[in-house]
Amino acid sequence: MISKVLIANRGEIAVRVARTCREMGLRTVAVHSSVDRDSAVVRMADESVQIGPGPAKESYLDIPSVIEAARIRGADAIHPGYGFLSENPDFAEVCEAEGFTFVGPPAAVMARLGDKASARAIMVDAGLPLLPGSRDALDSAEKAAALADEIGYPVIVKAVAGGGGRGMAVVRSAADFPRAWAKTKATAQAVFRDGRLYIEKYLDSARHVEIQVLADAHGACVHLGARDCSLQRRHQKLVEESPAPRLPEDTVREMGEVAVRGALAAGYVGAGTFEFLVDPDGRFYFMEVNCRLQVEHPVTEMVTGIDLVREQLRVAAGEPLGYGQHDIAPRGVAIECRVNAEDPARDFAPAPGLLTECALPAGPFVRVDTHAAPGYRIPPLYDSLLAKVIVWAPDRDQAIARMRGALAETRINGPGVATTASFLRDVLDHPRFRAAEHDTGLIGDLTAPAVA
Amino acid sequence: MISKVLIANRGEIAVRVARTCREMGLRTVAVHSSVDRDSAVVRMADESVQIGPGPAKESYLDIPSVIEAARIRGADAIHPGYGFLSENPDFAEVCEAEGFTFVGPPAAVMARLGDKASARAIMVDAGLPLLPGSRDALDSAEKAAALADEIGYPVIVKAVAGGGGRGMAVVRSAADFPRAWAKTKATAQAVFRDGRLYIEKYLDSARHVEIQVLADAHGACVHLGARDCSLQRRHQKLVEESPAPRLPEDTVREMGEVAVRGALAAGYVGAGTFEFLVDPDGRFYFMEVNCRLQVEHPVTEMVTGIDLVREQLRVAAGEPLGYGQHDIAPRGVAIECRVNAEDPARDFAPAPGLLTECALPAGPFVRVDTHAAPGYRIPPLYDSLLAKVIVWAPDRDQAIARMRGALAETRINGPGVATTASFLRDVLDHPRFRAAEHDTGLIGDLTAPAVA
Amino acid sequence: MNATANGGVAVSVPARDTRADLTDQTVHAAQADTGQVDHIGQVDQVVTVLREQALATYANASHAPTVVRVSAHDVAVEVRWTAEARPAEPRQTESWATDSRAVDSRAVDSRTAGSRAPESRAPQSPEPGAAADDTAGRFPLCANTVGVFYRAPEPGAAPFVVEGDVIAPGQQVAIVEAMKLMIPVEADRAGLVVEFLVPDGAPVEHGQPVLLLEPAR
Amino acid sequence: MNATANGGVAVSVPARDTRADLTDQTVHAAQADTGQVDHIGQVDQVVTVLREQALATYANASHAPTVVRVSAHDVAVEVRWTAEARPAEPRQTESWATDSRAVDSRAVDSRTAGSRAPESRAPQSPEPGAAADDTAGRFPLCANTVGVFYRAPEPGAAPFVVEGDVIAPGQQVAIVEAMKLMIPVEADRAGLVVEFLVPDGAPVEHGQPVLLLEPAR
Repeated sequence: MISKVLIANRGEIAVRVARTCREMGLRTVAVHSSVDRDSAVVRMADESVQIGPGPAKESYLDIPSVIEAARIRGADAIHPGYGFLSENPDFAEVCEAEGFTFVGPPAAVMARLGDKASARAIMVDAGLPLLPGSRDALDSAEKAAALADEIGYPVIVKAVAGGGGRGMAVVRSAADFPRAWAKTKATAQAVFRDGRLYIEKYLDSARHVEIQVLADAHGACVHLGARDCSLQRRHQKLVEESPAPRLPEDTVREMGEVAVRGALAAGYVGAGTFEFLVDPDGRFYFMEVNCRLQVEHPVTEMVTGIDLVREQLRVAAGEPLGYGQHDIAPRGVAIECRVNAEDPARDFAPAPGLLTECALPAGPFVRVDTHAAPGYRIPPLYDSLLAKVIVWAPDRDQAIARMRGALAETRINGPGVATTASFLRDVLDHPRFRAAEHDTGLIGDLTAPAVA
Repeated sequence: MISKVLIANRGEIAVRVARTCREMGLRTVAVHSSVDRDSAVVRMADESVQIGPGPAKESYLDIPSVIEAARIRGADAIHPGYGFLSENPDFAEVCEAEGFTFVGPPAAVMARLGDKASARAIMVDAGLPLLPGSRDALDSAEKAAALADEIGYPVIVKAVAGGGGRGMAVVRSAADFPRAWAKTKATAQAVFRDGRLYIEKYLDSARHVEIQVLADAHGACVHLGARDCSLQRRHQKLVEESPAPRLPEDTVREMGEVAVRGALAAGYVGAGTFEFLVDPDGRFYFMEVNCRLQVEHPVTEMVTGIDLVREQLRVAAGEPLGYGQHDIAPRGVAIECRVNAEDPARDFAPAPGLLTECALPAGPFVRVDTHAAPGYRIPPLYDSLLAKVIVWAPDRDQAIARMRGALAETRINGPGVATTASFLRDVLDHPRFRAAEHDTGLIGDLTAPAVA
Repeated sequence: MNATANGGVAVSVPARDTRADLTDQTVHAAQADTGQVDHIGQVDQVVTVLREQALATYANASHAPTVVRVSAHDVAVEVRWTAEARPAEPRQTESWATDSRAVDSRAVDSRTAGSRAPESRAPQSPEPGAAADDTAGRFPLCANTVGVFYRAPEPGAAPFVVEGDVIAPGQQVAIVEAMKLMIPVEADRAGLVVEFLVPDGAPVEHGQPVLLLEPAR
Repeated sequence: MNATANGGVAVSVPARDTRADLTDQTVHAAQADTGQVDHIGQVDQVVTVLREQALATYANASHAPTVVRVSAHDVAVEVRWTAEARPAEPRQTESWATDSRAVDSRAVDSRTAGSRAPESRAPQSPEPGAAADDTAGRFPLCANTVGVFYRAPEPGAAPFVVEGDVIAPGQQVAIVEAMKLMIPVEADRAGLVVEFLVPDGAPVEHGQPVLLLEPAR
């Protein structure tokens, strides 16, 4: 049983979690840095604790402060949101050790899935398709080049310890391979102090499609369909939608089935996301598991009618899911746009400041998840996500039209403040997005300087 | 074909209509009184025309000004919203005569259904159950008393020309009948200059349940399920929900079928509502047809996924519905609360003024239809509806919990301003509402001074 | 404005930004519902006093206020500043006077014009006797209904009035055709016709200035 | 205010609406419904008095008001300031200084205390050299972490410091236990211990004032 939930996060997701807790009759404890003391979740929560100064490292990422806050307020569960401590197995373990219910998968499962090598091993065993590649570190450039010849160019060379787009190189021909290998190894050694590399088949035109799964502690697991998150800028998702457009139903069903199989194989409990790359022929390849709620979870909620935070809390409390795959009946199309406090005119530089105006869209089938309001001062310390605008409609064209209208209603202004709202409208108008023929390269194409 | 729509209304419904027009790629013309010149719909619409001074009689109700505005702006259709000119057959007729598409049923149909006697005659012929009663005016007290004996007490004596709760009397015994008849006749004569009376069976404990229908100009008609609007205060609806709770599926299906039959019999085109009274045994009785969009249409939208304004416009443009009854699949439960600028502490007196604060709820499955925003000055001239808060959830308990949370987030303040938001929370908490055992008398019971 | 114009003392109508609800400098005088201040000259004097008081309040406040409102009897002056658009030098406030607005209204589109329209169906004009620039005392005559504006009783006929004419209160100066009805536009007070603000045959909305006048000398 | 102002000039501070997050303290004067001020010169005088009263009210308020409204009979002056646009360099800051907050914080719940906490992890104190009332110069010492506050190194031991002690910068005055770690609370500057603001064994949050000090004389 859970009766009081500490929300170990800030911003829109903290508000999002607090809303569902309130609806479920659970008491809430907001934790906040000194900078966030007047934030929306602090007003909304039943109690709040200031856990440190502005910098996240000394507040939202400071495990002892979060745990102690839970203790002094008598919380019995901790919801980590996304980011911050949400995928930190140490934090999950400390929660368990200190007697708090961690709203997420067991620490051991999170640790196994957080490690690329062990996650891949589990999923290969469970029969998930992976991109052709070495999977493990290769100990020589020669072996690597031979493997590259075998799987066919282009390939991508990746650092075992890499992440965030660093420590990787795309190689398009055997001639380029030795130099790319050496250079990536040097970078990996310098940046991550770990020179181990592996290689994978590289997809020139891939879509990022992910499957939402929900598993309880009693062996039940369902998937909630697919989300297409191909619209990215520098690996940051901007627009997400469900279902994945132009992806055959059979493919989605198959992806869902293997994701459920993988989740069960990993002993997963809670809400999780299986990320796949899908090539232009509709072949899909497992990439990784996100052991938390995703930023884009609302699109799944809007098409399935299922409140994912509610399910997370129920499952964390030990309740069985209580429904099976055949009970999940997605309807229509949902799209999410992330309105960030960034200035598209200045290469998406963060543009924080005081919101003198903050008019957000509303009306039929429009949802806004945000912590912003008129008078809110966006602090420069945290990520720039200001509001998520989500729309639902019976079909994709209507959803796009509705989103265009919703973004047109969005008026967020203040000294120094800029947002991506109008940029997002342009993206929605792009013929490739309209036709659902976009891939992860679209935004790069849009924002890259034109070359002859 | 429609390409430019004049919205002959104000407030939240004008904004609501403008949103759907925008999504459909239709241009919009807002008309407004001088008082409403800075209103939300004026900002949102492509064009606007000031049609008169503040008083509705000289602006929103002034047919020549509305028509002339449509003409000078080149609109080809006129959406009347609800209230104002929406159920005025003369207006519908002038629209038709002047070459504008009226978004509503044909003027002749509206006229027939607007007249109680002819509406009842049509519906009786179509097989709809009516409350036992005389239907037509009775020419003597003796005949009336004999009929009252026949149908059984209590009965209600009603003026043929009556309306708005005036010119009616409930009679509980034969002994009281002659006096009640005489008194009501006198009142009717004085107030309506028409002393004709009829009688009907009176239901002590009735629920107000209505069926939404949609009909195209090609003979297709579907219903979109039931709305329960029993929570009323002095015949003003406060809370509406769909589906109607604790009403057997068979009953709803039957009501839907007779409503469709009635709509087809009347030659109805567009979105319309069949109002019924339902007695505690689940027997239903046709009351009247509303020939327009209802204030509470969003609850039907939320459970069916169908945008009713879109369907109105499509049908008005001559398009076929394109789907049948079996395609309508309501899901979950939707509830609407009307947040009015009224002060429950002062007998719901209008409490207009400047909104210095206007924070409205948001988040998962929460919809707000409003024209209000911070800095908006509620004019004292029009009705007090400020915002409609609508929630959806898989079941009624969750929907109520969600609505409670949404109302708790609602902070509307300003000098002299009061709203019904917290009163509505109390209503939601009432055990009879929780148990769906309320009827149209609940609010009267809540707000009436306690008597021994 | 004459002695009968006790329905309201509009010092000015605020310019409307199409999006900013809360912003805009506003100099506003509450409408007098009852005729406590009878003579227009007296209203003028009272407003002058109140306005000076309002500006003195602003000037003497240690921090810039956002609203100053002073009133006497049923006459009030309220001055607002928005946080964004605070005047650097409050003494410039007198340049907010309304005189230039009637002139500007030729340039604004009908939507903006609508937003500046006075509240009453009766033709209205701004406060006379304000600043002393060359548009001093000019005032508009507004359409009282939506429709098509005509300067002459029928095609080819002579216009009701032309520029330079001096017109009397109640005199018809144009017509607005609405649903085939010819609704006369009549002067509410005497004046010299400076300029037509709307071309012949153009659509007009309620409250839209159609004619610019100045006091007949 | 002259003898005619017997209609009553009420200056009152209404209780804050529990829900109105945006409103601040309001100094408001009720309007007098009766009485008349007859001559314009008199209006001018009355408004002048009211204006001075309004500004004096503002200047003497212990916290910055957002609205000051004074009225007599049917004459009124109202001045508003917005919350966001607080002055950078207010003359009256001293009277709004935070000194009283440390004292008040005993009474407020942890939530409110949290919302007033200073920004840095280092112990902080408000601006020195503030107003000259009897809490002059007092300053709090704040907890630098979330946990349980203890005055002594272990149960039964003597407290680190007691009321009346003079402490030196860097001196340990208490501990906060967080996840079984004993984190010392140290003085950032010298002072005389006036009072403990948190009982022994009570939970504290980051930035919560735990000790009230005054300059050692």
